[in-house]
Amino acid sequence: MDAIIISPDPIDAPETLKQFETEASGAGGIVSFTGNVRPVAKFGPVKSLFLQSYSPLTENGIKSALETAQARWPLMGVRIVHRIGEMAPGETIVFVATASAHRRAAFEAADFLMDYLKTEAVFWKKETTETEEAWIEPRGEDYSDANRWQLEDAT
Amino acid sequence: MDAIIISPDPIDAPETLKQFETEASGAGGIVSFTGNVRPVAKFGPVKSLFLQSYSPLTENGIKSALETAQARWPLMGVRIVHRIGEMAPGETIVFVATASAHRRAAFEAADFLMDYLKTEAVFWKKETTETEEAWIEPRGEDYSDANRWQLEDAT
Amino acid sequence: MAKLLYFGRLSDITGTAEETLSLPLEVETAGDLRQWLDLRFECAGALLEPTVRIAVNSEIIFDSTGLSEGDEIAFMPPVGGG
Amino acid sequence: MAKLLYFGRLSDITGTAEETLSLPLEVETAGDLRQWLDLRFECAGALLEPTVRIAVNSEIIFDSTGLSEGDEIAFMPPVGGG
Repeated sequence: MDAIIISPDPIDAPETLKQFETEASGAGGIVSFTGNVRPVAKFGPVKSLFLQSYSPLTENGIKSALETAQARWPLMGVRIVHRIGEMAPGETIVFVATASAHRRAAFEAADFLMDYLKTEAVFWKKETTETEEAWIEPRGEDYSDANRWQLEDAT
Repeated sequence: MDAIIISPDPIDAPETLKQFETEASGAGGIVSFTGNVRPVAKFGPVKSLFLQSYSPLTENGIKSALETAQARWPLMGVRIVHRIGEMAPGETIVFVATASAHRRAAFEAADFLMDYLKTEAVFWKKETTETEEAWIEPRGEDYSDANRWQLEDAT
Repeated sequence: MAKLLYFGRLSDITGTAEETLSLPLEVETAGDLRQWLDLRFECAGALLEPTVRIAVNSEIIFDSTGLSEGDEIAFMPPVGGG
Repeated sequence: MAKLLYFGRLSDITGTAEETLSLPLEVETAGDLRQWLDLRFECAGALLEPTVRIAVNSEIIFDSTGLSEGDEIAFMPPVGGG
């Protein structure tokens, strides 16, 4: 299975974890993050979420973030699966898994990759509720989360 | 499914994640940690790992850590599964999953619970290699990881 | 002819996600194109925001970068997935 | 009679994980029991290490805590799972 998958196909997070654990057998620790479409937005129940990407910028950026993570932490495996197109509440948008002999490395790398995906990965997303369609951009919190890794680089 | 399971039964991490995701549907973010028996120790290939617990101290301590996590982070669900008894290399010792509307809360709570399990949970573990049996106690690194949460409490 | 792409909320403003056109003579740089399109679509500055980045042939570029016929030029508001 | 439990590496030292015995008259506190057992098993101080905690009836206690017949007394070296 490829380390990076960007596709309109539904994501089965437990199944993807299963495949990843098989490939990363021998790793002491495996961390996974599953991000699902939220059921309720600011303006009421969510009807759908649309994710737009721009190939090959999207793929190239994620590949570069993956290489940064591999250079920074001793990883035995990384998996990034990101869905694009139209999806329903509760469905999985993103799945990230990291494997390492070191627990902290697996946690930090997964955390770092999610911060990248939330604030720098080349995607745009539009949330549709009963009353409106709204393009969602990262919140201040997402940017400050992502900045944690840059501050550490400087020290 | 109970939030805390301590049992000699094998752990199926992906299957446990699947059940947890079903129960925690509606959570925007789900983090999981899977800890496996390492295949190679300091003194060569591992033959087996033995995990000893002391009921009800083990259960009470984990329950208390879970309550601490729930008080500290806005969690929609927590699952802690820890195996005891004899197990083989590659088999899963521990599985922790957290669900939250907030990505950082899910990451931090899972990280916190793993630090607790590694350094404070009432377990003892013995690793058997070709040449010897050794009881494994937490490393300095494990204690310093766990102390991160106490330092934050003080600030 | 150049291919223009408008991503995210910009396509709501321009009314199209993609168009092909001949670059006007007075448009030499990416910055010139921003200005020209912002007037054309009556965007009131939406295309001029510094958070809107421009990619030419899949590379993020500066406003001072020159444009050529045949370029694929993408206007990208703040990104974010997950 | 009291039930004594030796966990983790301590059972290798004592040669048993569990035993039942009458507490000697001179053993009044948990600290007394540590001393008495350390001599009895010729542990050279292994039971006296401050990292070895004692639990009585499933509660971690201080060395100054008094012991009674019927107690379940556990000697616990540093713990850690995962």
